[in-house]
Amino acid sequence: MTVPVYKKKDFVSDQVVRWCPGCGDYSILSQVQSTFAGLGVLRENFAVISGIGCSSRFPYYMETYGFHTIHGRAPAFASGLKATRPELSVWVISGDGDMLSIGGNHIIHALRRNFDINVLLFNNRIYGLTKGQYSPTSEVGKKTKSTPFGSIDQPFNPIQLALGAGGTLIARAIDVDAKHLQSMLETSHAHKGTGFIEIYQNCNIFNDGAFDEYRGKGEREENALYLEHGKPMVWGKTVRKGLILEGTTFKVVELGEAYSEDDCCIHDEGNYIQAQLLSQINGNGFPVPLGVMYREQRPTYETAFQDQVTAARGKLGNGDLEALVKGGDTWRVS
Amino acid sequence: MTVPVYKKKDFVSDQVVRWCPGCGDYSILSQVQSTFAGLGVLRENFAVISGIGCSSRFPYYMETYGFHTIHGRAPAFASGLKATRPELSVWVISGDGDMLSIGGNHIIHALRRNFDINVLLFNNRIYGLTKGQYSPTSEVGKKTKSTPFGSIDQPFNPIQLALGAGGTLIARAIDVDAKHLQSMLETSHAHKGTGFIEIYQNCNIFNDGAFDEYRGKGEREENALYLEHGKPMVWGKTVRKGLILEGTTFKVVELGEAYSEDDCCIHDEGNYIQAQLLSQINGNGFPVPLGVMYREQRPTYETAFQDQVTAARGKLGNGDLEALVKGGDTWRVS
Amino acid sequence: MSTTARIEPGPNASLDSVVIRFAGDSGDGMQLIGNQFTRTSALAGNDLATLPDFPAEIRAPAGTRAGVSGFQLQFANHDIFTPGDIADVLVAMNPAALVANLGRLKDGGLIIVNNDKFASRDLKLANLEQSPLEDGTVENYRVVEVGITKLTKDTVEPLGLTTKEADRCKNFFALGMMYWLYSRNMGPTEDWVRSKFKGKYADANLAALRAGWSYAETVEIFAGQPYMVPRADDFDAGEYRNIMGNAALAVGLAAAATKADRPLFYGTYPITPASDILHALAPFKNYGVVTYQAEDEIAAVCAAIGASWGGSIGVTGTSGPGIALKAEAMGLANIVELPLIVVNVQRGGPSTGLPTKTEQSDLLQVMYGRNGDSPMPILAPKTPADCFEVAIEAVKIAFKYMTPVVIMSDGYIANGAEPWKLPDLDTIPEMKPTFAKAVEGEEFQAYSRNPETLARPWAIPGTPGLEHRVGGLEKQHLTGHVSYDPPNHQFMQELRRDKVNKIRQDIPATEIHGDDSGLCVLTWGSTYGAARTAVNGARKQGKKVGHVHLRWLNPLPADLGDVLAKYDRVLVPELNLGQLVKLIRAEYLIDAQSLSKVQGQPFTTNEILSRILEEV
Amino acid sequence: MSTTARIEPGPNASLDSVVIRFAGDSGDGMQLIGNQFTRTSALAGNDLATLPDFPAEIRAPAGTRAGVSGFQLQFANHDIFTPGDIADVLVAMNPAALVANLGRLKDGGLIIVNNDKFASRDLKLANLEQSPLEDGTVENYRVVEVGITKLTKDTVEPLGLTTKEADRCKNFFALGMMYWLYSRNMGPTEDWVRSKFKGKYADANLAALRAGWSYAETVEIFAGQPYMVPRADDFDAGEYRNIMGNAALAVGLAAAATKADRPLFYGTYPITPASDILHALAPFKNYGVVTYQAEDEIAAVCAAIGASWGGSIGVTGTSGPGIALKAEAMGLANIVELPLIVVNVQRGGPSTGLPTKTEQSDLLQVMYGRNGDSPMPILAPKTPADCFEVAIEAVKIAFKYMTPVVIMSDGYIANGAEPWKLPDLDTIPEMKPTFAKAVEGEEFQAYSRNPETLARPWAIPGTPGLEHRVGGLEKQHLTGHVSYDPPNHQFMQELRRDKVNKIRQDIPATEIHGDDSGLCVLTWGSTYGAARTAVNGARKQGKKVGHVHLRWLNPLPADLGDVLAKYDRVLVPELNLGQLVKLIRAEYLIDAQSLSKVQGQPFTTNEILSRILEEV
Ligand SMILES: Cc1ncc(C[n+]2csc(CCOP(=O)(O)OP(=O)(O)O)c2C)c(N)n1
Ligand SMILES: Cc1ncc(C[n+]2csc(CCOP(=O)(O)OP(=O)(O)O)c2C)c(N)n1
Ligand code: SF4
Ligand code: SF4
Ligand SMILES: [Mg+2]
Ligand SMILES: [Mg+2]
Repeated sequence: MTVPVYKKKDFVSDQVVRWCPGCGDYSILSQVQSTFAGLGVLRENFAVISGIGCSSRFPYYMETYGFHTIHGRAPAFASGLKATRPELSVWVISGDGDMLSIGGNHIIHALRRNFDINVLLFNNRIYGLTKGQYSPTSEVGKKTKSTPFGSIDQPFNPIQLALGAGGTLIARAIDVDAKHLQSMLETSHAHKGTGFIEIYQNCNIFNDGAFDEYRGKGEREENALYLEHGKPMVWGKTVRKGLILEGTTFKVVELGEAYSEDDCCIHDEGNYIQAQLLSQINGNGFPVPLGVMYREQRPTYETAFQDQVTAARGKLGNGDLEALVKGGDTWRVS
Repeated sequence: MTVPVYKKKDFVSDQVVRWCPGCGDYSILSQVQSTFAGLGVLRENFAVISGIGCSSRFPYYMETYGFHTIHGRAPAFASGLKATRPELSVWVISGDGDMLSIGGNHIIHALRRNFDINVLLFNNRIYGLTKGQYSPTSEVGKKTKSTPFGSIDQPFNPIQLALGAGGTLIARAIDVDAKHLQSMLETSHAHKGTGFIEIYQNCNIFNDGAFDEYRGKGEREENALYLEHGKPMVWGKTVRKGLILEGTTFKVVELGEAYSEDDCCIHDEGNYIQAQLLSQINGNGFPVPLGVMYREQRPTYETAFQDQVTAARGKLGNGDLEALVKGGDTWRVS
Repeated sequence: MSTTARIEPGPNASLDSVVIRFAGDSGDGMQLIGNQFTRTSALAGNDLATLPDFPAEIRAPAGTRAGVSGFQLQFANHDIFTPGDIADVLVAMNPAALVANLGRLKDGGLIIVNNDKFASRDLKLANLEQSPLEDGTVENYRVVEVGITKLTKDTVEPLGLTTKEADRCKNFFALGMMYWLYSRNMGPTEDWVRSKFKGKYADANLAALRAGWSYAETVEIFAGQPYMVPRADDFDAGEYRNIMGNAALAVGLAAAATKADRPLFYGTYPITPASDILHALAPFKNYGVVTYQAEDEIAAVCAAIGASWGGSIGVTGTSGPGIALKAEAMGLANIVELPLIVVNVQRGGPSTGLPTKTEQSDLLQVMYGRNGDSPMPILAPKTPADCFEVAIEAVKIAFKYMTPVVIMSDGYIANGAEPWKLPDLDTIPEMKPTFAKAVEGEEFQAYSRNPETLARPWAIPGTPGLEHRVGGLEKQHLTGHVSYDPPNHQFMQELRRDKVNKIRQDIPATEIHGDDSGLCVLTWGSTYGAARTAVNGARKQGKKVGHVHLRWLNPLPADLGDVLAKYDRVLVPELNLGQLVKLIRAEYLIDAQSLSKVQGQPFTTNEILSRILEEV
Repeated sequence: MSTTARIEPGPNASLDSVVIRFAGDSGDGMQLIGNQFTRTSALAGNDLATLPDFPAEIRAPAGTRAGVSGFQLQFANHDIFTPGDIADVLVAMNPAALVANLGRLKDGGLIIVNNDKFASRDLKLANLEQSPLEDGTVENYRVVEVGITKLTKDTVEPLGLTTKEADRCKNFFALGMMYWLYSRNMGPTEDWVRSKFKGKYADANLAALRAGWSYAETVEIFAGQPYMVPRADDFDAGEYRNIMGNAALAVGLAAAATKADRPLFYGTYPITPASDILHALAPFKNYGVVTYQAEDEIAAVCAAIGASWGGSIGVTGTSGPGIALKAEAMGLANIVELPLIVVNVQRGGPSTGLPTKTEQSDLLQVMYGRNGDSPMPILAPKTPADCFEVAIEAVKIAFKYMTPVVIMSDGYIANGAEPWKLPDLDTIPEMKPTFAKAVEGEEFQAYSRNPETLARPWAIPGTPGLEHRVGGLEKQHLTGHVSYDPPNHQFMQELRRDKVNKIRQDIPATEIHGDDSGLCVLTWGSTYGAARTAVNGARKQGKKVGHVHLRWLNPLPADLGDVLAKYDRVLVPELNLGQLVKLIRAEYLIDAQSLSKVQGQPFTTNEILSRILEEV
């Protein structure tokens, strides 16, 4: 079957988009629509599954098959679908509350099982839809409607959690960095296994400016470390900087006199420990790492799942109804 | 209040223990009873909370306050209790199914919040109570009642998951190594924060021998690396071996000619990356690390929780009922 | 179409009651001015009732019908029970708001409309071909067109606001006009603006408010004198405040904590329309109230049970989907017999349903939605202010009977407001719980019983000598040890059922409003107001109708069977497909009929009245 | 006390039916020999019914009463419906098993007891001061004491087994004695032993089995000839197998998958007594059946719905506490209108309750346990074999009406066994579902309706041109777009209710067994057998009694009201505190009475019979 040449608009549904003006979700939607057009997948073979939250309205705006499920459970629906329909391109859309608060268990299990699905975590560090309570990624001390004296919970580090759960492709992107986000979406699609992308998303109503240090183009150029496999970890426009490894800790150095790119750590997507190190840094003189933190090849769940069916059919033939009903011993009454 | 001198039997309840003869749970029970006697805590101040599973019958056998709750939710009950009764010594007892399958979300949230509670994960890599299905810690390929053709899910590594969730004290012990287990229990009790102890526990009915490589005394002496803070990572009775760090990977070396203890990695409980490295090894020429993998000091949840109450009372005085009821504007009708 | 509406009757005409509906875009601040008008009217001594009505999206696309946010209030010089079936005045900030709300305005009603928002772009957003101001749509109404956007801009821009910021003040302009029209005192709102906004933003909002007032007065847009709705004189003497349902519930819980002298632990997970209880309780820490935002609803209820086990008042609050998640743990609370308050602020279902709309469709869920027979005491507030007393009663019963108790509120009650006569604090029952203590030489029995209430002792960790174990497996009578004994299970099942039924002794005799023969209108929860008004209406027409309202749904009052037997017929209006009516039919074998409405909206008085008139 | 029991009547006496109860320690293998005796009796052409009865612990302390595991079976030469109220023969492997089961043995019944296990240590474990063999406890029974432990040991030790291993063979010795006593063919068990055990273990078990037989024959312990229970001659002609409920359900689901030619996805989480469905389905992969052990019950049902959305037959199975967890997702399945089968193998509640015991106490939970009005079709098998047909019927209805369907089994059915006449495969309905296809020039409407069934189309991902979105928010009629429109919500709520009621057209006319006047005994689920036997018994005594059994609980059959109206009285025996009886009373306003039993045990025939006799 040849895949038609799609345009972005082929993935725009007829539903009016209902996010607040200025919400970071718009840009993500736009990047997903653009990316889908170029993946070489038949439009009818996309399934976009979400939980509940502002971000989870996403499927309505995609001209694909879409399922707006219940709060926190999107990965579970996706698991059942992908296990039985491995040929579909399955995308899970979720927020930091949906995926990391109520849905925490389903995502860690999906990650260890390694379904070949794509998980987009819209991390705005707040509950948007329920109007501004703190979330499991909100920083300590955050004052919100539910924490008038400041929150006291240590937030999750989503990358670290995904690494701990055994994820096979773990990446980070920013809502408004269109090109990079698109390339992460493509990378996830290409990966055979669960692609987990944390997307920093600005909620301009309840948590405006959460990512201002590295969200704008100018800030990104100064503070974001774009990871590339095999390339040194360097960043900065006005001042070029790099990361070097001392023992088991990263150190920031200025490039120039004392250090050159060659001294810097080379990004190795397959290095779990390096990924752990990268997951730990963010701010305080350190850059925010964007891109693929970790990648590993492992059999996908649905392949192993369907292989057992194929093997059983190969060995036993297609199930015979009569044999099924008879089971073991029978006797006749006449 | 002075604490009486307790004996182990003071913590033995009048309920008949109902585990299969030979079950590893017996030893753990015995170590917990012995340890409790020596902690200097009033008996009435212990609260032992479990979920559902063979292991979760535990509270019935302890002469303390006990709560046998529902499947997977023990950490949530413990959270509510500890938040409101910080002076109690709270112990959560759970199995690999209870805590990592249905209860995965509650444990990762308890770990990030860092309640000062003690979590004992009885990991027998099987569902005992429901008679032998595979669990989230069962190895790939395991044949059980629910996986007659072998399981296909990558298991969780509980240490790695706990590290990913932000745990502050993460340790491992073995059911039958009484002394070491007791010392881990004491360590957890002493730690201000969540003490998470993975205990390898043999289920001799449904998964006998899962830990045979290092469970028996002899095997332990050969294959277990007992971690001690500030001490080199060495082990082995017949052949002494050590771990050295090359870049970001561990290597096993024989001590003697080429290497001495001084070349070996020094265990640093506060080194998160080293803990990650330790969490990754187990078998294949590597030892099984036992003891404290990681430790970190962070404010406990219940302290911050109660501090806000104290601060509010300090600032606003004890709540006045009349002011409460009046709220803002009122008017009079006469 | 007219730009000047004649106002009848003459100068400073006094009215008995008025229903206003504010409608605009979600971003236009309609809830805010609705609440201000409500507060001001309350302070003026009117009786009132409100109905906020907003979309499920945080902000649906500006200008579209999906984005319309409405706020209706009725204020009156007499006792009223509802926000009114139909509005006298509609304030519409854009075309979508106008057309979406016309159906709720009475024929000939007054429309105040912002005609700066009727450009073709605006019409298109509202899915309109032509301007409804010009195509005859508003023919039957009295329309006052005001260029609110421009007038506001002109007023506030000198203060140095951007156009966008200036635009945000236009709701205060509209409010100013309404304050003039109903002769309201602007003082309370002015104070409020000063406390909420800073610097030029405070100034701008105040300026807009006053400009609206002045505009109404000087331009004589209403071509007449303002109205007056005098203070209600059927209010009992006392001190009053205006209060919304969720706030009243929060205050009630905090009051219970104070009276019980126990910490109150509110474990919850945000969900519309229950989240405001969390927001209201969170600052009450000096009352010993602690709030815990858990990872999900299951953790929230489990943590609350953990807190109860430790001797706190464990409370968990949510809406329908959250109750579904809490079901398993509620069953545990039932069998371990610990006090626990479960608040369900119902919304439209099934599933995610209509999350911001009201419904009463979780009654059978809380009654039966657990594995095994697992009886659960249930009570429901009837109005926003009633939430206060219900909260206190629930805590009292939970302690007395050592049982979980469910409070059934709903979106209409939660977000609605009414004047609340402050309670005499001395009448709030003392309810310090008694914790078990070890008795020398006696073995502690965790499942021994108080013969009057069948309550078991509350023995909290930390108490020397009472070490014991509880859990979800069946318990042996008295000892509380695990028991698989068949007759013991039957005994305990019946005991748990009987314990809940014992609560009957705390339920006062059923009150009959109106006639005690003919037709009985039987209601529960928020349906109270519309039903009461409808019954009064029917009785004014000489019909034999009585109104019986249930506060307790489980157990049902002991005398209810006898009360219902007095009537020829029983009608049960509910915002569901017929739930209480099923319980009544099964219990009393009477042919009670359902009046069912499931539209996400409360009953109008007329809907109930017309059905009554059909029946009698 | 006697060591030789006289057996009356004479040689090879033919009996109509016998009830045997095997009882021993959990580790003694009683379930195993119970199942072997069942299988052998089935192959011998008896009708039979079984009742396994085991503790919640994997292995409670050996020798204690808590550790006693029992297995009761009735086998007969005629149609029977229950495992018997009371045993003719008790095989007791230790003192705890003896005393715990005496109450279930008829006066004068035969006891075969392993007297090697009556040392004072054994007595103490059973909480006994004296040996019940010596203190008069067994006076009224015929007791055969056999040193089973020692005899087995002597038999098998030459084969090189350790004492512990030898001890494990003693159940086969006991089985051998029983085979002799009832003249059973040992062949099937011998074959089975050879297939399950290897080498010396197979030899040892075979040796023990034969030794038991020989011992019974040669030592003449029974002092007489063995009995015979001839084959049942009221069986219809055909091929039979012995089957347990969970197995029959699994076979039914796999058969449905085959007939529907769709993959069947069983998403589940282990829980007693439902886990065996998973174990039975897991090997059926060549039938297109896939099983998925999820992280919890919520994930299990969600995954099943995901699979259904993709065009598979999504099935999820659990027991009561798991249903509580699935409630929210079941509500979603209701509003997205996808086929889904939810199996509830009920156990004793509330909460963890009595996990290994049977109960029927989740009917109202599945009926009402979700937020919002969310009607759910429910049907229940009446016997183990009936699970097969119920499974197929559920899938058929789920497809036809595009709806979730709940199957209500219970522990008694799940673990009970009976002979099953294999169905004519051609009579299993074809049920290939029709997936929607794009129609040129027509816009696809995901919520359009089949006027006969009100089903919406099943449009699966991967179908070109049908891209659309579903979800839990209220849907607009026809388009399926999100809609907050009030009348649309009412319309959709009524439509979903009506759709479930439409299933009535697939429910055959209600059958009346026995009289159609007098007393009606109305049952559902596993209560069928005891009720049928009791009604037959009462009718033999000349009483006017009829039996009506419901397969569908929601909707109730269209003619049920008329059927019940024929009777003076209606009695509803249920293993709960009265649940169906509530639905019946509410629906038909008849004074149906509850016969309630909540003891974790099925009804005995006599319990129902004596109540019938009280009533008529
Ligand atoms: C069972 C259940 N609990 C709670 C809710 C209420 N709820 C809806 S979305 C949400 C969290 C939204 O936060 P997030 O996932 O971060 O998404 P965002 O709106 O920020 O995109 C909550 C608590 C619900 N719909 N269902
Ligand atoms: C809600 C719910 N689901 C399922 C069960 C059944 N169940 C009881 S224990 C258990 C798992 C036991 O495994 P684990 O936690 O590893 O404990 P173990 O028995 O091995 O000690 C399961 C699935 C239950 N009791 N409740
Ligand atoms: S509330 Fe925040 S996250 Fe939600 S739509 Fe508005 S800006 Fe976006
Ligand atoms: S089944 Fe396994 S874990 Fe459970 S009590 Fe027996 S040996 Fe222990
Ligand atoms: Mg968010
Ligand atoms: Mg386990």
